[in-house]
Amino acid sequence: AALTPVTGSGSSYVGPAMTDWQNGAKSRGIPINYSANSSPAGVNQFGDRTVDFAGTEAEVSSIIAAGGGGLSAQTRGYQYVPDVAGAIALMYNVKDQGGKRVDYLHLSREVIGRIFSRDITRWNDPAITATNGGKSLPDQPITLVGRTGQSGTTALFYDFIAHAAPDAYNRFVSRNVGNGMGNLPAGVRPIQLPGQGPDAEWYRLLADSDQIATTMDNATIPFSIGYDEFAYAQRYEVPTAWVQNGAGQYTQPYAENIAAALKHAELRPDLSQKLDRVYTNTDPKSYPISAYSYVMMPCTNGRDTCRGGYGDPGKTETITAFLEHVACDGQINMARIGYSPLPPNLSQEVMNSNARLTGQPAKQLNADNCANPTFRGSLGDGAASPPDPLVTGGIINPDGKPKAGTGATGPSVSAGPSTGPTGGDKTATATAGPDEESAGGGSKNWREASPASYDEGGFGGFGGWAALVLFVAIVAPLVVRGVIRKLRGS
Amino acid sequence: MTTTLTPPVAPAPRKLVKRRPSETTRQDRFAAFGCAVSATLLTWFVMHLLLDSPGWLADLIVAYLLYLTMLYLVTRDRLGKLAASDRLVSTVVVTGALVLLAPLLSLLLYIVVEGAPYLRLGFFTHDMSTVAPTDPVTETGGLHAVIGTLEQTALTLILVVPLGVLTAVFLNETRSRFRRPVRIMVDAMSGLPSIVAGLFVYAALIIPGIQAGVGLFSYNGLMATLALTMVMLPTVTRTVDVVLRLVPDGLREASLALGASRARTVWSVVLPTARTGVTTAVILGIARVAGETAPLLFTSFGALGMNANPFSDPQESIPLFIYRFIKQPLENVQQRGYVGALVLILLIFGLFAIARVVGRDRSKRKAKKTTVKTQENR
Amino acid sequence: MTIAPPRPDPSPPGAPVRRAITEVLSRADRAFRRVTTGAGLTMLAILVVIGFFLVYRSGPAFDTSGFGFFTTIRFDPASGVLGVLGLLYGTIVVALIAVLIAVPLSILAALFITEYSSGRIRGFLTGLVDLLAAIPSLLYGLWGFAFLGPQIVPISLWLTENLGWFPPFSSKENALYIQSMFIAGLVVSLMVLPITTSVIREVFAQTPPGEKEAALALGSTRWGMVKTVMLPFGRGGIIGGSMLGLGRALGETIAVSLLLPQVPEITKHVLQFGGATISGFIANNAGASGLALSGLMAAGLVLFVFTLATNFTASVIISKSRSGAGVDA
Amino acid sequence: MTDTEVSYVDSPARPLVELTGGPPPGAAELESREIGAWFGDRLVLEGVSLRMPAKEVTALIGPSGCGKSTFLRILNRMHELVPSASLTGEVLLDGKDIYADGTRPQQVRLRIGMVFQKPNPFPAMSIRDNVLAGLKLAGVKCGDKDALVEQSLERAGLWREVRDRLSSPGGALSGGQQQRLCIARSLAVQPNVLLMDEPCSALDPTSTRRIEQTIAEIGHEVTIVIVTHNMQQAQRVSDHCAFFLAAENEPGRVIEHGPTDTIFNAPSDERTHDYVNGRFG
Amino acid sequence: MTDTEVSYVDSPARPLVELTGGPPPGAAELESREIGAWFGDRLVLEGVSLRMPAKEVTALIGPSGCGKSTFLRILNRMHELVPSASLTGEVLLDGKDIYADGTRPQQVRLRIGMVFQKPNPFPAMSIRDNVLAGLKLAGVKCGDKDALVEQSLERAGLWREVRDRLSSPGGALSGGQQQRLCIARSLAVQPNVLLMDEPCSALDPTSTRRIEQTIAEIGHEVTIVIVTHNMQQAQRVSDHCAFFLAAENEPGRVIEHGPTDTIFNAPSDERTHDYVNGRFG
Ligand SMILES: Nc1ncnc2c1ncn2[C@@H]1O[C@H](COP(=O)(O)OP(=O)(O)OP(=O)(O)O)[C@@H](O)[C@H]1O
Ligand SMILES: Nc1ncnc2c1ncn2[C@@H]1O[C@H](COP(=O)(O)OP(=O)(O)OP(=O)(O)O)[C@@H](O)[C@H]1O
Ligand SMILES: [Mg+2]
Ligand SMILES: [Mg+2]
Repeated sequence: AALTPVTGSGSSYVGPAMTDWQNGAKSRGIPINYSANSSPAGVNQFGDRTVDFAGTEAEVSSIIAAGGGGLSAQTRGYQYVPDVAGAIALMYNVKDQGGKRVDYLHLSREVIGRIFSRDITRWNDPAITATNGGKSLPDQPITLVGRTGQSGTTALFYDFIAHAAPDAYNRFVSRNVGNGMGNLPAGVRPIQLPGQGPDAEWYRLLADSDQIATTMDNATIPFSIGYDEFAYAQRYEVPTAWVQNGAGQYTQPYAENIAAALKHAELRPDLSQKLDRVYTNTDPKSYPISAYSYVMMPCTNGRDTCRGGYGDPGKTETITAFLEHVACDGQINMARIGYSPLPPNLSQEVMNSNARLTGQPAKQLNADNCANPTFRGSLGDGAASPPDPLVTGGIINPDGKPKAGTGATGPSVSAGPSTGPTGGDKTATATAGPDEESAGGGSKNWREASPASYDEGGFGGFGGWAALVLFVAIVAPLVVRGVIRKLRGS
Repeated sequence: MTTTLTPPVAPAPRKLVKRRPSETTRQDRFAAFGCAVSATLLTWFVMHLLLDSPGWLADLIVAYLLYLTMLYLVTRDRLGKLAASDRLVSTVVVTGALVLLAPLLSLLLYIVVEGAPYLRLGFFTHDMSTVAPTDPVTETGGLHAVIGTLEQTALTLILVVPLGVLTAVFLNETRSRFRRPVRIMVDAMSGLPSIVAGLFVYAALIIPGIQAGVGLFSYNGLMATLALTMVMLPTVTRTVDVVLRLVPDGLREASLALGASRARTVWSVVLPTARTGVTTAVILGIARVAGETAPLLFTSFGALGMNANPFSDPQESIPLFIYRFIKQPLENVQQRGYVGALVLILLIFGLFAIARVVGRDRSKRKAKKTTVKTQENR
Repeated sequence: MTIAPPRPDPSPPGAPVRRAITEVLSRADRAFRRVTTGAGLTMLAILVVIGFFLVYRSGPAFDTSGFGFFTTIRFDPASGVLGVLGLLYGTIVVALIAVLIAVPLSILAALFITEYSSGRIRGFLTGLVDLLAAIPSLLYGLWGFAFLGPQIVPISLWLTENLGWFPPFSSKENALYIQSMFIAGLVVSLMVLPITTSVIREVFAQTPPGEKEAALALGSTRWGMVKTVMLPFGRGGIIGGSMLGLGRALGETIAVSLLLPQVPEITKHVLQFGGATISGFIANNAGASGLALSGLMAAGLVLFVFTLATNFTASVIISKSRSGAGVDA
Repeated sequence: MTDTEVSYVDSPARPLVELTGGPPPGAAELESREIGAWFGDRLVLEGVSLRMPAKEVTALIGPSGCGKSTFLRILNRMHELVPSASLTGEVLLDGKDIYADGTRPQQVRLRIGMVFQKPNPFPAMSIRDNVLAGLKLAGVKCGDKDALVEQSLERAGLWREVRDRLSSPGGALSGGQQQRLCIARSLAVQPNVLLMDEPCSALDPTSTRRIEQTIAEIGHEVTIVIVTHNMQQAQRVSDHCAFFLAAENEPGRVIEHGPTDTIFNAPSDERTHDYVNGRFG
Repeated sequence: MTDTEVSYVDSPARPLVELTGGPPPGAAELESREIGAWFGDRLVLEGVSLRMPAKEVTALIGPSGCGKSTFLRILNRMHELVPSASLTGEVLLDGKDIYADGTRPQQVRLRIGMVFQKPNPFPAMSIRDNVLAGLKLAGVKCGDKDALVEQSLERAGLWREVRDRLSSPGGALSGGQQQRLCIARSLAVQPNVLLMDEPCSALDPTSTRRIEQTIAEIGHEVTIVIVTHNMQQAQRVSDHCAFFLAAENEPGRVIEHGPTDTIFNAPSDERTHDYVNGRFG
């Protein structure tokens, strides 16, 4: 049967993943269109019924609290469907006493919570010194960097903050009720940061994730720390903080760490995520600030918020097929492009969501009918984390406890064998290779199955010459024409 | 008083030597060169040896100011105050023109450097629907975006050209009492922010359209066209208006004096005469519209795959293509955006080249006319 | 062939009566008039529809805030506070900075094109100015953020340190100099340059050659001629061109949305981080719905009216100036 | 009036090519009665009554700004194209008022052709199309267009020079040729009267002489009214002459009119005498 | 040469107001040697050698387009303002080539004033400022500006008419007054030579006569070169006359020159005879 094209819009965070999924879907004849602008926009458009599904990290309640709409989505009815896991990294730009850019920052969850609630406001705060091998940073105020306007990333990050340092967070929120964050009911997280007031003085808001990463990369904001999707940190090789997890270990948000953390993710009845136990996960590998991104789509039964599916059965067919692709084959590449694949239980939840839309029994996924690498205990390419410089430098123990007697000297930048996440990336790729093999072992890898129409392209391999040829193609006729005219004229 | 006239010089068979007296003498050029050298050295001395220079931009500014001062003083000493201020202003004016050049070149260079190494002819032969984010940049396919841009621009033209030209004719060739309000409205419309035009189409047409299930009023190329029309219409109308004003009244009178009606005069004389100018105006309008991004986000929506039908389903265009990729966290995906930007620039260059060729004949004629005019004025 | 009867002439000699000239229109002429008037009125209609739509959609916002919409700095739908003042302030400041930078440069460029260059260079520059106008705003924004911004920071620093006593340049300790209205204005000025340059150039080109030659024949230098003849003559055009540029700067969208934090506030320090403009703010929050969207529409309406007023003033000034130069876009 | 030495017109006696929808054949007499003209509220012309006999050349002379052009433009209803312009009086074309109610200006202008000071061929058209422009613009039909083009260009004395390049653009000719092209264009619709407003003042001496010869030739077939600043030219080409003068802050008036010889050699008004003898103007 | 009936100049014998930085006092002789001129690649003037004696009036006559204006503009280096223009030959001002290397055109133009066909006062300036414009523009200093204004206006025959409204704008005068204002403006810097390009052709008879009288007066103090189309005017105002002519597609040349009487009454060239008697042009 011909599938009706389906459109979605929303989160820019899942943009690259959506591109990958759309490609995969296309190779199976599933017509999907996704336009990445922002989570709230997606939810609103979904509510206005101008798109068929939304991609979002922010929840409807947060959007309503921010006064930016969301009500229409309630009217239409929705369910959240997790589609991929990711993590928020802390990028920072701090110079130590010697004027060298610090690249080893280690922070505990509580300290992060207090920093972003503006409870800790200076870099030489003892709480920060304590987690960095006892060496204190300069006595400078902390400038925070975040996203302007409404953003799903802000929602995720402040959910973490709310759990990491509840008191400081609550004070922060109540201080800023009238400053643009909105009046937040209990359990509802802000999607927007204060634009004014004393706290806003120290918050630098930038238009998008890319700007945050570039700014941190250029070190234009001195003594600052900001939150951003980890993929941007990798792209610009910006120093990101090591975050202490429930086991006391310091980790960075590589796929394996995200996956480890999200093993403890719980889903509320509406499938929205409850991450309390992720933040406190005691798996030594877990990275606490991990979360899922959702697809928001209608449903016919099984939830309070379900108010009916699509009028067009063709759309139902398309989107269920698409989500099935997302749940399984779609996860193969995720670790490689900066996400972490869904764990099996959530892949199964995707199928359950489909069932809620169609009213049919859910398909049960297993390692044989689903190519999601997590079904085989792997994460795909690019999943492993680099070693901790403070550990390799012998300043703290692998369990996160400071080594006795090293506090006085403190770490030096060159202490670690790798000076940034990239170095580790390479090892990660190397070790992850075999996993990838097993994941794509059968014909499951859709990429392998798709016709390699563009492989050589027929034209490849002459670099910037293409531009030149094009330019000449445009200019040459004009020149020839001019010459001919001149000759004729004289 | 009778011997006032020189005896005629013997007409020797000589070859006439053209002289083209120039305002600047060799001494002037020497002085300028000397000032430039000494300003450079002084800057280096002051900024780098005495002070800690904050950067090349500051150096440049200081050197420039020093050069101006020296040039002024030297010229004043040689030729007096008036000549000195003249020289000063000439220098400033020339720099002003260069300053105009600098950002453009810098911008172009930036985009070419980022985009050119990855541009392949393959860009024009396939779309993005089979290209994964992890694929190399050279695999980028933009056919769907190019087709979308071409179709949307063509549709925009179909809407804008008749309406714009007719309105310009209305403003120029009739004596209606609505001329003034219309002219004000055209002016006002050119101040309509493009994002508002996009929002208008989205909120007034697309939302009700999709809810009512009217296929034509949903995300598609046509809706983008409508938004672009609102952006382009005033620009084209105003430029055509100016071009029509340039048509000499003598031609209109000649036509009327031959017994032509107003309509015939416009159709057979005014518009053909202004044709090249109108074409140039339209092409420049296209160039501007081809790069509009804001109003497209909510109207044509964008797509990864080919959609050659502008009347249904989302359609990509080059600006959307750029916008989609240029901010993403993967390096190769970002570079796809720059490849798109390069193609857009090339497209605009191409349009400009065409506009220049089309407009050249007109400028030649105009040049002739102006010489005739200056002759008369003497 | 009858000779028309001589018409009685009731008026006394010396005060002849004017004849009414009746013009009988042919069918083609009537159709012509209808079609062109139709086109003109369509234009009117489009604008009126947009205007009405904006008014209609912004109704709820005005209901919520009343007149306070114009006096409130904050735009905060979360707490039900809608105000356009902060946005309008940023819009105007950015536009003014843009115009203040663009106009002197435009005058110089226009002077160069009309007076100081010849033949080929003149054509090249004229084309270049048009080309500058066609470069997409998005690219300007990217370039401004990634390339220009960092270059400007040291200059902002320097200005703050040395001209801090001058209010717009004064700054707090630990202030940040990226994403300032100054940088945004600088980038917008590049987008304004083409229009102001072409208007001013056109006016300069219309300076009566007789007056120019008169000045030169008196032994004036070129600058003397420019000062006594061209600048006074072009004054109307310069003012009008600046206003037109202002109109364009007010509406600039994508680039500004990337170059400013888009937080509505009144930042006195133009070199310092902060600021928002109406169109940029709309672009950044375009996904809103409900009251927020209505507030954005209201802000759009304010901008629309504001630009309308600016453009209108510009065309009045240009048409009143001695040059009577055409306004072209 | 001087006679032409060389005839540039090849066959003046040949019957004209037939047109349908054009003006009635033959020359017509033009007469103005008590013409006055305003621009806005400024009266620039007053009480001009003048008869311009058929098949003869009438010259209008006078210093700058005295209203000659205005008068000429009133004669074929071009005056009303100026938004603020108004007028009084009557203009009779073969006895019929061209300003009568219900008269269509197009019809009037088709019968009364006009040639302007500055040659203004249509730059977007070829020479041939320029000649035929009047037909196309006024909706006149012609069976044999080629013959009409040849005949009109011959009458304007331009045929020999351009017959090989009829399809090159009209703007590519020299000034004098352009002016003759404009004359040919006016002649193509076979008007009854031809008005000329300083047709030679933008031209070089040679071209001027050429045009004067053309005028002399066609002056036997159509009524011609010509404005000129050049006394010698007026003497050379015209049969009748009218001298216009406007005192300071007064409207222009006809001071004297009559046969050219009389005006130049035995004027009755002193101002005329002064003017034709170059005392002023 | 006619003599003036009424002297409009109140005190021609009074010594001139002193200037510093202006041209050297007195009239100067101007001489052109083998001047040729091009516009682009088109030669419009060839082999013009002419001596214009100090304190006399030389008239340049000839039909339109023969290069009179071009020649006049070469005499004070205005020619080079046209982008495509070039020239050959020498122009000697009191024996010194004004085109010599290192000579600044501003200096030349300060010594050789110019009055144009269309009056072109600076419309935004007051009458007084218009007169003083030359000083300001050329950087000439003057101790007693009021005296200079009065004297210049007197020499141009305008003082009586405008002395009560020196601060009203220059554009508010009538055409003839504007032209005299332009003459006053040129005279204010006390040039050695004054060039006039058809100064009366845009004026009414009364103003024309006024200006001719002015020329006659100042002709005793500065060297004047005047272009005119009006034979009578040339006869009335000039001491010497040069007749320019350009054959078709040929550059303009001086056909004949000499004292005005000779040129008009006993020309040696037939073409001159034809021209001055109105046979063509
Ligand atoms: N369009 C117009 N609007 C207002 N006044 C005008 C207009 N055209 C002409 N005039 C005025 O009408 C008067 C007569 O002008 P007209 O052009 O008829 O004179 P003319 O005799 O043809 O002069 P010339 O010999 O210079 O061509 C002049 O004073 C002129 O200023
Ligand atoms: N700016 C110019 N560019 C090109 N050709 C020019 C220019 N000015 C004048 N000419 C040409 O040079 C020739 C001489 O012109 P010039 O103006 O000197 O003649 P003139 O004798 O002053 O004529 P008129 O009596 O009409 O003023 C003419 O053929 C003219 O076409
Ligand atoms: Mg006239
Ligand atoms: Mg001349």
